[in-house]
Amino acid sequence: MIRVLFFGMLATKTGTREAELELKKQGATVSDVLDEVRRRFDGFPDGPLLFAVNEEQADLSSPVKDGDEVAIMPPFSGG
Amino acid sequence: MIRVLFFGMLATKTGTREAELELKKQGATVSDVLDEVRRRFDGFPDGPLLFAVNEEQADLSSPVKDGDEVAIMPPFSGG
Amino acid sequence: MSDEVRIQEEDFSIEEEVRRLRASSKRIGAVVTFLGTARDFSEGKTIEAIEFEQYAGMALKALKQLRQATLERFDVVDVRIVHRVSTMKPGEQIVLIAVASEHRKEAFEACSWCIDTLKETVPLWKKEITPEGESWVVPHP
Amino acid sequence: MSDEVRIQEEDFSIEEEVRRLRASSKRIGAVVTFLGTARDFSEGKTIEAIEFEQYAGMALKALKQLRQATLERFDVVDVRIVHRVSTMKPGEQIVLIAVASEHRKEAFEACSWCIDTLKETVPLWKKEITPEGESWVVPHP
Repeated sequence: MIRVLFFGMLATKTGTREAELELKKQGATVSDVLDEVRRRFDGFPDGPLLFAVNEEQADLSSPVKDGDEVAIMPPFSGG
Repeated sequence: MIRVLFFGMLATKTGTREAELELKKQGATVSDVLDEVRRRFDGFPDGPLLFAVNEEQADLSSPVKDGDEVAIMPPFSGG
Repeated sequence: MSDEVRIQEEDFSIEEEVRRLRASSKRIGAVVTFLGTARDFSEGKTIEAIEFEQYAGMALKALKQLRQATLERFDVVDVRIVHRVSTMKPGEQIVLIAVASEHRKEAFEACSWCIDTLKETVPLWKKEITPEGESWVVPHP
Repeated sequence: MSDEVRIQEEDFSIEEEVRRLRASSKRIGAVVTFLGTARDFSEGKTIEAIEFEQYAGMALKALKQLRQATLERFDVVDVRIVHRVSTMKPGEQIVLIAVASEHRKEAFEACSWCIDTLKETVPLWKKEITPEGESWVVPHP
């Protein structure tokens, strides 16, 4: 089971701050997580996205394994 | 009569903060004041100097008339 | 409360942060601070309040990495960073970056780089509350 | 004491200066401050204290002109400048320049330009008091 977190406008759009999903595939990546999220949440934004796996910045090719926490984030706007 | 002011290391070198001098010449400039100061204070520094006439920055060619206050200053070192 | 890097709801004191920063060394000749404050107007809209969401855990970690990167990249003595995450009204303090160095050039460069990089690397999101409703801020590229 | 530009013997409070600066507008989104402090060591010499001499009258006038020039040259909201002239020990505050603007880039540029220009245009002279005696500081070109 993978825990997926949504922030900012993504949480507003999906209507939730987190989701759980199962990745059957061996050698899954953040890209697979995003595909699954797009299947589940209709109209999930295309716009620029940032990713983190277990609180470290990641990209679409970063590996994801069972038990990981994957964050899908809009561009940061702190400061 | 012209009032001449010395600051910083120039006051230390001349041993005074101010001097009075008479300029006989018509159309005198800061340059004439400096010449007179050099005559009066032996070993007056050659180094870079800044000038002001009546509290406004001036240069060697600035006019000086009776009653003016002329400051002869080492490079500034505030801040 | 004396941590060099903090994310907190409560307000902070510039004086207090600069005092702590300067306590680290008497070699310090320059302190440059950047204070970000909430404006009442942004891109044509009246702002009633702003609110920040953070990816807790990752945000603080990213802020600590930012401080470390600033210390490694510039010849500076110390750096402090505080970012607030509560709801703030126009005029309130949002973020403070304070940098101390021996000479001023490095402090200016480091402080400016630090706030630019904070905006790019720290998972914080700003929401603006206007008379017409709420909207998430989309940063300019 | 609430003048935007001052030369004074007594110490100042960054918090207080920034508070006064920010009171001028709610459009302010960025405040950059430069604080110059007395160091205990300079070019190989131990410093016991420093002392400033000013050309009273001209120094304050030059500082006011500097504030005006900064406001004209940069897109900033307000500027405050305080310079002390008493005898100061290492660690003490010497000078503060605080600049407020809508966006941060202008505040950084204006603050940095302002302290550079202060050093060139304001008739103040620093004397360093070391265990070996006193000497006037010769600025680097």
